[in-house]
Amino acid sequence: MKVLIFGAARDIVGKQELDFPLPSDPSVKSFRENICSQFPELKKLNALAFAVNEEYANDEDVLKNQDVVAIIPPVSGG
Amino acid sequence: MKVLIFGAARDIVGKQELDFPLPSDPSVKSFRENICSQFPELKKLNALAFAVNEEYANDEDVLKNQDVVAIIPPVSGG
Amino acid sequence: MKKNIHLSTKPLEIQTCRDFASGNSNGAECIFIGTVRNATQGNAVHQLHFECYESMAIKEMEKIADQALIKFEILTITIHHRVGTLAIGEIPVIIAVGAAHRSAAFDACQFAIDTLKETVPIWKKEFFEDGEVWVSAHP
Amino acid sequence: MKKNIHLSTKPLEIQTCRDFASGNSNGAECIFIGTVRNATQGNAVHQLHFECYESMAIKEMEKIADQALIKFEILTITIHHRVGTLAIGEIPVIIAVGAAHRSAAFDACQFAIDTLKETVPIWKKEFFEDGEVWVSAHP
Repeated sequence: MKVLIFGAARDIVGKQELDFPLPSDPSVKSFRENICSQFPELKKLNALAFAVNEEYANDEDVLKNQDVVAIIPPVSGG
Repeated sequence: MKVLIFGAARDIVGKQELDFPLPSDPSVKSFRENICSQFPELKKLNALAFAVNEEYANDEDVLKNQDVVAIIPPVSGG
Repeated sequence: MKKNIHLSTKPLEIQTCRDFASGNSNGAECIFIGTVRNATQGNAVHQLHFECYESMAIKEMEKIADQALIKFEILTITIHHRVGTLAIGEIPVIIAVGAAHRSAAFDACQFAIDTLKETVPIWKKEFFEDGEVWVSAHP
Repeated sequence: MKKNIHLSTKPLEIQTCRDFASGNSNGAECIFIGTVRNATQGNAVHQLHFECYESMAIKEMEKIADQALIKFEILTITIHHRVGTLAIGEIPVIIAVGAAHRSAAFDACQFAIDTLKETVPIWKKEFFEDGEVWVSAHP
């Protein structure tokens, strides 16, 4: 899976983009747990949302290999 | 008293300005009654407010000869 | 300058209002712009004419600005009103509010236009193809 | 044109937003302008940097405009957001709403900026004399 990383999360991961293996349980929740265990600083953010193919995703949504996942720290536009 | 007349009221009275005698009871209420009996069409307006020396007046306010009274039909600015 | 009040026979300018409303402590500006609509209750409006009781209108606009500065956490307020004859699309009124935070800017701007329409001695006559009418004057 | 959405690295222009928002059926326009404040919680801000997830940010801004057009009796809505580095006083966001009546214009404009700040994937970093911070990222 292609993973895009923005803002404070990008500073933690150190990269704007990652190739990440599809979790054996391919839910967003499982992806969240995997990425947070690899980069524990992500847990210190106020909140962490995920988008799949440019739409906000729920924990129970199922990921596929060709999905583009985005890690979305608290937004602060405007 | 100098009386200024605006908007729909001016169209009824036919003048922008009148000299009007101080009523024997010099209240705004009494002035209202006098001016409305002289120009009965004023009673057909949605509302009629009065200002004395550029401030909105109440019925019980007392008029003096040197006051400038304004007849204020419903405002519609903006 | 905290407030700026203006009655004008010339076209109103948004940038002029913003220049008064903006400042480096502002994070938010809310601007209300009234425009002359091409119809009222289905009747085509050709033009509008605004007349005012100038000295009192300015006093009442000043009162609105003062009240807004007390009631809401805002930094600046500008109220400009046009008088005379206006064509469709022209601007009778601009209210610009500057504040540190947006909700105060919205609330003060809405308070100012709502109050202006209730208290400021300005009268609008609408011209239709077949006549003219003082707005809100008659039931 | 009912809605106009724009993400730009160049300075935003109020007149451009008004040009989209205005029309002869409008009687009211409400414009919200965000500006870069010179301080946050007492700390002097030198500049801001906005980054965005561009394709998704545009989708989310489109959604806000569509929702506003459904929820409120408005005729037009324009949402322009700036990205990149901004100095004090510069404009990160302009939202302009045109409507026949003012309360819908105010409500839709406030809805749009409130929702934008909750949903649109744009991130703001504040630069102080002694450091920088992603706004709202950490408790």
